[in-house]
Amino acid sequence: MIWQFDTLILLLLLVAAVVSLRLRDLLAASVVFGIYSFLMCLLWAEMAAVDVAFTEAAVGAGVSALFMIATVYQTTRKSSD
Amino acid sequence: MHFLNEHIIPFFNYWIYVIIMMLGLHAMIVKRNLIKKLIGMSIFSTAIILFYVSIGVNNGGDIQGGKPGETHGTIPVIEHELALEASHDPTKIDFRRYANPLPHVLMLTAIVVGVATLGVGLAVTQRIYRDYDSIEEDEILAKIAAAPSRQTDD
Amino acid sequence: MRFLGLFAVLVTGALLLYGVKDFPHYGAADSPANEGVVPRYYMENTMKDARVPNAVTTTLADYRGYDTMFETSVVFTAGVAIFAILRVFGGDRNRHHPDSLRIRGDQFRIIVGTTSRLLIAPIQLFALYVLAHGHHSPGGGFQGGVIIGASFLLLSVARNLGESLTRLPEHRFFTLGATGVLIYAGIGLLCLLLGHHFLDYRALQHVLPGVGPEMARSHGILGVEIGVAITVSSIMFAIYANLSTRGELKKGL
Amino acid sequence: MAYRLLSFTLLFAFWLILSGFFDPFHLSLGLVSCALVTWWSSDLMFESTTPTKRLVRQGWRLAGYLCWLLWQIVLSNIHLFKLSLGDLKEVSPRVVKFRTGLKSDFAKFLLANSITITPGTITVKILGDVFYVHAISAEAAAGLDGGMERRIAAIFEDEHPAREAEA
Repeated sequence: MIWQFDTLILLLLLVAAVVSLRLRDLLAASVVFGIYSFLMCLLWAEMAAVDVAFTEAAVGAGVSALFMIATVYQTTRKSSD
Repeated sequence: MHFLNEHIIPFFNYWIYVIIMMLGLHAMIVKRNLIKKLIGMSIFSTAIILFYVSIGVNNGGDIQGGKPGETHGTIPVIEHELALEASHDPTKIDFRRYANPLPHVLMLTAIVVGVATLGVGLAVTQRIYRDYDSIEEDEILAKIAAAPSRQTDD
Repeated sequence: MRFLGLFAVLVTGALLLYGVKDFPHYGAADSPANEGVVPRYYMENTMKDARVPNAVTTTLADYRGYDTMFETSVVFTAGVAIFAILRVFGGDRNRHHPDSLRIRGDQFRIIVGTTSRLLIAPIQLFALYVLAHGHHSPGGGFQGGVIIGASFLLLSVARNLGESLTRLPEHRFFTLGATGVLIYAGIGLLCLLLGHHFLDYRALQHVLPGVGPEMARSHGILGVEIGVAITVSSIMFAIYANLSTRGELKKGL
Repeated sequence: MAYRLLSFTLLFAFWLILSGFFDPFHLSLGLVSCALVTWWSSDLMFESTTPTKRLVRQGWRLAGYLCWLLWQIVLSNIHLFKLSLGDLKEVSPRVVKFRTGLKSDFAKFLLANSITITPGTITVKILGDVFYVHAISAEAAAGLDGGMERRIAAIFEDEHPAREAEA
């Protein structure tokens, strides 16, 4: 375990989660959520869970962010909180 | 300081997982926007998946000749040279050199099911927007209160 | 409500953090989860039982085949649920887009469109590679299926939804989704008919010529993963197609 | 048919590079996979209807062009390196607008990506025949004098460069 690397990614993960929940622009929130998923994928690769990291890279960072963007496009972009 | 050394620093990872999970749960309960609630749900579920995967991490203990925490269990794929021998003699494999494959399997399927669940949630959101023209919880509740008959039509 | 929610979250978090102090240290090799007999068996016997070096694949499709079978049907059910919730036939009554998101002109068609057009085939081949080499390297049915689905998603984002719908039409979504689950369950049932337990792929040595029980398990795993990939890829595209058009399947993003 | 064969061959080469297993089982899996991908999306790889012979000739010239492009990238890297170490007054970002004579989408795509991959210049957008290119300095902008376009036009026989700088 490279704990410095681990800690850095964990802190960035916290920042990404907070930013994605605080943003009032839902499109930006979806994109930041994609960043959050990508950081998660890095963390799993670092934990030797390569299969999980691979799945998350395909699903979390790619597909689920796209699903959210599609929904934001079809509904509204503004959020009250 | 003693408390910090004893209870927080060794469990630093777990503290962050719990904090991320709390963020997600808080968003699910408090946020009024439905898409924000779904982002909260995804953050909540990935925090739990992260916790599970971290349980499978294996530092190898003393086996590789280093102190715990200095070495790293490798990915759960058996090396090519070892594989042929291991197909006849399973004891050739030292299972502590590898990360635990079981949490990986369970969480791998959980991720794919999670995105399917997220899709269903987003579909419900779009359906609500089609009927009520809003994805804010309080506005929807106000509209339902103003016109009770809307619940039954369509 | 806000205060109550915060209070509930803080109480839950405090309880969990209180429980954290009893956990094994991060990465401890002698933690109950890593010391147990189950990971040991999976790791040591994956080569002997199925000739698959990747223990995750063996565990996913063989040792814990039931789990994966029902996860696949959960994905299929999610696709059906989205169809039931969102799909409309004929136009939507009050359709309007927020102006801030409307894409004007097609100045990105040449660069983005051409690049993704050239990339689709390699992406799909990579997905099939991931699927076929799940035994030896990270990968397998879920990853391969999601990447095939993502290649259709890329085509519908970069060009338009209609183009990918001509390649994978709507009436195929659920045919393919059900086919994948049926391949999985069918292989299990075949084992049952050949006199073994459900999903005990050793039975396949009676139908596959010239393979021993170990290779029969290996091929059984591959067959099951193909089923998973078919379901996951078609349902991913079905979900996107419904979400991006609000159930109309007409214009897309 | 010839297109399908060509894309099948390319895909199978890609498979061999990825796979690294050359036993009959994995090779047959590769054949099946390449056949499937060819069936699904080979029409996306080659959209035009150029005769195959000409296509091979174009591919050959394209390889030559890519070598030239690599050399250009080295040159502009050196330029950018000097720029970043030298006087900052020489950095003068600007958007250059020019009209291209290239007709097909693929040629325009090649030109746009060649401009982007060369350090110092980025294709911002293409509107019809008009390219909007962001350049970091006067020299980088001067590099967009049409040499690249002429070479691309030379790859494809039915293309003609014609340009008039506008601003």
